[in-house]
Amino acid sequence: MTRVMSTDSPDKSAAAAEAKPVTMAAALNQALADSLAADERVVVFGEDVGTLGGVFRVTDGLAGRFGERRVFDTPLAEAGIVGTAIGMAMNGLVPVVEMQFDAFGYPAFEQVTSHLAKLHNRTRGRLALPVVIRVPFGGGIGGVEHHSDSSEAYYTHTPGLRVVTPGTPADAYLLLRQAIACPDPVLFFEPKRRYWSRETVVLSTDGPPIDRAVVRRPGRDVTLIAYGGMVATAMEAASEAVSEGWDVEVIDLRSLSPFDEETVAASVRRTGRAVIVHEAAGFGGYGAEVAARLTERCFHYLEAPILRVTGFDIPYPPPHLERFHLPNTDRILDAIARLQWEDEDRG
Amino acid sequence: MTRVMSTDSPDKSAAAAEAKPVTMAAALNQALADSLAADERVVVFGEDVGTLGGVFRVTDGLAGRFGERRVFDTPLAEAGIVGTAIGMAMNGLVPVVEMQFDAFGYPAFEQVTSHLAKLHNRTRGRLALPVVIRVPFGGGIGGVEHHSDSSEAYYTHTPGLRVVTPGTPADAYLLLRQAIACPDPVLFFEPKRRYWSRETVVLSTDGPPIDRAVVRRPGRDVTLIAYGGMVATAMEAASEAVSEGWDVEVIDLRSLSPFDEETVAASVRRTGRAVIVHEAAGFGGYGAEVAARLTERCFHYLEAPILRVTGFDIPYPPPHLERFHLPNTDRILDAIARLQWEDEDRG
Amino acid sequence: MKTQYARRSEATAAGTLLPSATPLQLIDADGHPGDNPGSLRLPGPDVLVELHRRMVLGRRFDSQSTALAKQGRLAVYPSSRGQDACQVGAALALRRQDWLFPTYRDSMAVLTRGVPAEETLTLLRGDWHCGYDPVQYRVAPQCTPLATNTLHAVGLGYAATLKNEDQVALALLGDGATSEGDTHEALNFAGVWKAPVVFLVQNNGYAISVPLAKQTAAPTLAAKGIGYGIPSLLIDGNDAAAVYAAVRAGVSRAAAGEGPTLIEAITYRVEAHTNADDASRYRASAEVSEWLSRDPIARLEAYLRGAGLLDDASAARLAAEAERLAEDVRQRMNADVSVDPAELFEHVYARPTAALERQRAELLAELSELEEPAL
Amino acid sequence: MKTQYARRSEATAAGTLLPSATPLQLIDADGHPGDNPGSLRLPGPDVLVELHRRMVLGRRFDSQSTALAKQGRLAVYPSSRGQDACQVGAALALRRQDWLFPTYRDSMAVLTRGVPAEETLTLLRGDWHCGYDPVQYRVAPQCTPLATNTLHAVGLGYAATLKNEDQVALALLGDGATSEGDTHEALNFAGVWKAPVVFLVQNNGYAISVPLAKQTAAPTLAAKGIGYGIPSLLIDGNDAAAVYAAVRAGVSRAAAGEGPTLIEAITYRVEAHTNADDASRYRASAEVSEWLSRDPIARLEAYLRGAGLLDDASAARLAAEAERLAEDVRQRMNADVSVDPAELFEHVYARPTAALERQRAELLAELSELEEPAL
Ligand SMILES: Cc1ncc(C[n+]2csc(CCOP(=O)(O)OP(=O)(O)O)c2C)c(N)n1
Ligand SMILES: Cc1ncc(C[n+]2csc(CCOP(=O)(O)OP(=O)(O)O)c2C)c(N)n1
Ligand SMILES: [Mg+2]
Ligand SMILES: [Mg+2]
Repeated sequence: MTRVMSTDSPDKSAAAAEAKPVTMAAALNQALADSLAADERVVVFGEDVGTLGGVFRVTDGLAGRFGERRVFDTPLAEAGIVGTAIGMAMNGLVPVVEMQFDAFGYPAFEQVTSHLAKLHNRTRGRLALPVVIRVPFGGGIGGVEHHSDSSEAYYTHTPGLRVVTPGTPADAYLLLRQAIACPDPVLFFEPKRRYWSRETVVLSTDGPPIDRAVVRRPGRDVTLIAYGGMVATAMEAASEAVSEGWDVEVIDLRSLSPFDEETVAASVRRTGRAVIVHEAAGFGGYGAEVAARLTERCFHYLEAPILRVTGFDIPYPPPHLERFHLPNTDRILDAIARLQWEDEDRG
Repeated sequence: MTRVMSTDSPDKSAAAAEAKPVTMAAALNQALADSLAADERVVVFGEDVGTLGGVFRVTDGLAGRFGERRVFDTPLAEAGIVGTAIGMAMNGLVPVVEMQFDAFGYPAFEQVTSHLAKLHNRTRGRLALPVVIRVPFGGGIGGVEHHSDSSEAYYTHTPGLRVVTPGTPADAYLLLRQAIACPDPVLFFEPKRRYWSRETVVLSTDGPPIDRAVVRRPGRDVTLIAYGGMVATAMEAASEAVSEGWDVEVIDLRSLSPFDEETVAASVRRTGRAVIVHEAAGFGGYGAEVAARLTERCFHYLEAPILRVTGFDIPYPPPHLERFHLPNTDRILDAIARLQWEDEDRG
Repeated sequence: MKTQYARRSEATAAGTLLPSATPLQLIDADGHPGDNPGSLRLPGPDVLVELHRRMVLGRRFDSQSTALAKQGRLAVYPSSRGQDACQVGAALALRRQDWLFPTYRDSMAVLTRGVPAEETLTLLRGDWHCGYDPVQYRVAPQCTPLATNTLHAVGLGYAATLKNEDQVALALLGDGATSEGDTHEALNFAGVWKAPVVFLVQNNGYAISVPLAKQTAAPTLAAKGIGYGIPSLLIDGNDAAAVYAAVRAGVSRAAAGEGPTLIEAITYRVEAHTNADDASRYRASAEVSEWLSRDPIARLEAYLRGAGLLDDASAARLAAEAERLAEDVRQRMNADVSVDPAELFEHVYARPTAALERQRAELLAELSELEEPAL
Repeated sequence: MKTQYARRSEATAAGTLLPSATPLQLIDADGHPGDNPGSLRLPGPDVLVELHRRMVLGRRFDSQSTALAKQGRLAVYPSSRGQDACQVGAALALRRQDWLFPTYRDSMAVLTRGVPAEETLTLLRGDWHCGYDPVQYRVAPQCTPLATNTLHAVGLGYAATLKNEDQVALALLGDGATSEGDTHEALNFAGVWKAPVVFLVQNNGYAISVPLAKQTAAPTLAAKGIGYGIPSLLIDGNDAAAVYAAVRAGVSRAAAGEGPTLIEAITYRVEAHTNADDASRYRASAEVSEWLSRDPIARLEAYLRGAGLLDDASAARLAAEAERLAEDVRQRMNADVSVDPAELFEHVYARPTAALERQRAELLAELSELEEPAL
């Protein structure tokens, strides 16, 4: 099954359009609308995504615009949603489904790991599974228990899945278009706390490919690696670091699996120091892979061990305590400070 | 809820007993029997664990000996098994349940992550969840698809769970007794390929605590870190390494979560080199955490980056191809060889 | 021998496992005796008076909580207004030793079971995940992952059977939750084990925005019972007497070793899903008004007044009691929460691991550096 | 308005959604017309002859495979001997455009659907996970994780509806698999979506060692249908004519837009669960013998001979055909498998990632170093 971006012309005209302030939620909504318009195989379904437009309004208006056969509510059952999406993909559709909150994707875990991730492989490539699972993830919105998990590491450890997550509204649009156009199954993690953050941009499918990290801020002293909701936090920390005399490079991974080793390792070889940031618990988290891999590839370039700034190794805390749990700029700066600068001459 | 080993006397008499050759499956069976006998709160249930005695015969004879109220078959539903185990634990029992094969634990993923791991925390410690989930894991037995997964990393990344795995028959007995006596929920991974391996020992509850790693073979040049089915492979590799001039220390982690940093880091600080081995896919696997953590703690002692010998980043292959996938002594020796020995003087 | 045919004789009697065609009712919307009581028997006057009292208190608690959520004093509040009869009838029908397994929506039931208001609201205020001691009240933590609590109820109930203890578990769930696999597995395990469990489905017509017709094609949710060999009841969920009687009957069956019962109670959520929801997006206000006319409190009040069990004076005393409760809730929730960051590491395991102790120390050091008080 | 009451009128007619009390049968164990055909109609002579032929071939294929597994030429083989009527009746009832969703046990059905024997056995020999092209044969990969395939069938069927294509999905599952949450969700989605799906439960009395009585307390598994608004049939699963007719009826309903059908076929697994299983641990040999006397092939053969549709000559020709098939299977399976280690990295993603290409190169380098041929 070959699938190309069939949206060149609208996007080119868009490029001429004026930049407007857009929230990440609106950018995602636009990406879904444009994908539905561009490819009639695309269907969007899940809990409350139809009439209501999703609890975060990411699917707002789509059922009205594209009709109940393209965008629809399902019974309340996540394994059911992913399992039927797999069957639909076997029959030529491109399902884009939603898990209402990250932790509510767990009931679908078997369908994701045993089938979605494996069917292409099991059938020697004869079946393509172009399914996208949208997962609002992470904390910072004062959600009560089970509403703020970061489960990306479960999926990045599962061969056969792609795992991506945008850090900005523009990238939310681009990455979701790319995820829907991708022949592989994609876990698409949406950082809830950034749904309402705005960026003034022209949404476009021009940009780095789905599996590329991008340098969001160049710097010489240390590489700060982030993704999803932590990209903005990392950018802030980088700004604050200036006054401490550190010139921080910030990398937005975008694609967690596959990992863009080339881009990230090149940066770390240049800076000799790196810090990875994520909200999920540190132990066995995604940052472990990044640290282990980069250490292996860049060992002799490293001035200090690669450090991780992550959530604690605890269940996600209740709203009144989450601020103690979440990585913030202070913790990032503190980690940077611990990167053994003593012998360094940094101008 | 305080729970002590209430088996001192039988074990002490056992210590006087003669060592006999015992398979890991038999050792596990004995551990279940002794736990059932020692603590009337213990119940054993799952698919085919009663009348049949389990597809690997680990529960053989227990239903007959302890009766249908202590050891019983359930309907075929893994979320049901774990979910009801949670309810039983809330009511004072100590359930020991079986997931028939590793991949068939996935349907229970939500119950494990959202409840089993969290209920103690959610209730401020008022509920204890002394549930043990036995999971036959790993490959090497020629199983067709879905029968050879290694899913430990999903659970080690989940705070609130303990994850342990034995490498020898004696430790299978000890660790399972400890897991059942432990007030925390424990994922107990049983390396299928070692079910029939024998050791001549007296089974006993004397030994290192549940959360301690052990040095299975002391050595000076490099630390080889393994667990479960790979412990025997690591021991073999260590023997073979002698002829190459390497004195290899082998650590059997036993407890994957919590990780016994003290024991392992002490070894790595001594040797300056380390290799981690596991069957699971490397990317985001448990070895990533071990490598990242040890690098952070032992950075200035390291002569080379910590290397990982793991399964490839692919779905577990079919029987005729698994030998290409599984870590073996050659790959371990090859990794050791890549630990930048050039400048070293090793006697 | 013919294993699969073993129950075929019962199959002919399958009809006995089906619910009635229309909901059973003891007191109708006008406060008169319902004309379809089925096997249910009207509870005694004391119980009826107490059902009414607890509904009035519960309703006031609920409206106060809704207000507090709007004011930002609670992180979120899922109201059970309109479902008062289910909440109160179910909780009161339990005996001391029985367990309640509530969802996020069932705060009124938790309160009625005896959990203090402040502890009931801990979760929704956001200080901790569960504010009460489940064992003390025999109330499981309010459950958010849908349907998962049904399995816990079955396990807890079956544990009682295994221990030869007389204890029944009541699992609350919504119409939406019946679609989850866990509900199926719970009903199935309960049926096979003859576990002492009562399943009460509060069918309030919606799962957030999704109406029942998109949730199931079954004639009734109660009709699912036969698929598990579980007898079922379809009842009017706005009739507190019917809810009480049905749950009581289920508890009695269970206690007598006759196994589980499935009850579907037809009711309605009058408020939006939570304070964060905009219900006008998916339902007409006329529908809400219609349901308001079937108010569970009004009908029981009418009945009690007709039977001489309530008068203006006792109604006024009750109203005053409700106001005192509301005032107490307001005061407690308006007080600033004191949380202890060190507690984050406390209950992950029975004893904190070395790693968690290190993390706690790091956090505390960080906080003292920031010269920010730890509370 | 009263959303929840919408289907109450149907509830009175609920009886129509229940299966018959005893299994429908077109041809009885002695080869005579069954006395409880219900709504099923006997297929024409051509179909009956073909059902018989395919069962004879299927049975031979199955016994050959069992032998090969014992000889270690297959990694494992789960026999469907005894369930031949279900396997063949179901597969033949499908139209060209329809899809079959088999489990690990349904190799006979896969073969009958037209997949070459060698491709059918790829999974069980252990060369690859699925040896055939699912799209070419419209046969999903044989599914091991129980019940998961039911959801795929519903999705595939509903996709056909969405695309306005006439295509029906047949999901095969066992009695044990009905306990899994996925089965529930599949039946529910199918009911709500009126998806063109037929669910055929082969109730062979056991899930490995666990007998039906420990699996469910339902009067019949077919009785689950009403809980999803799905009409159901209880049939004699050793009667190939009944299986064919029932599945055909389900396919016709689905194709006509009337939605899903649930069929429970009562049958028996004559062999152990797989070659690795010891069935004597959990069932009496008398039980097996009794079921052998209800052999699906013998009864259809008796019927055909009675009807003049089969004679010694045609039976002998068929036996010879079956032997040729067995011989072919033997030869192919006794040939040594050639596998390509490089393929490990081939189909993980549409195109191998850089990391996978590196891993492939490493493996190939390692193999060439070992001077071990790559095959
Ligand atoms: C497993 C899971 N999936 C999704 C959600 C998100 N969610 C919360 S409430 C709700 C609707 C529940 O409907 P119902 O069961 O009818 O209960 P009600 O809210 O009407 O009381 C959904 C989808 C959840 N809490 N758990
Ligand atoms: C999700 C899952 N759990 C457990 C298993 C292990 N297992 C394989 S077959 C089987 C029994 C299946 O019984 P049934 O559904 O009746 O089918 P049958 O084997 O009788 O055809 C079990 C428990 C599995 N394959 N998948
Ligand atoms: Mg509801
Ligand atoms: Mg079976």
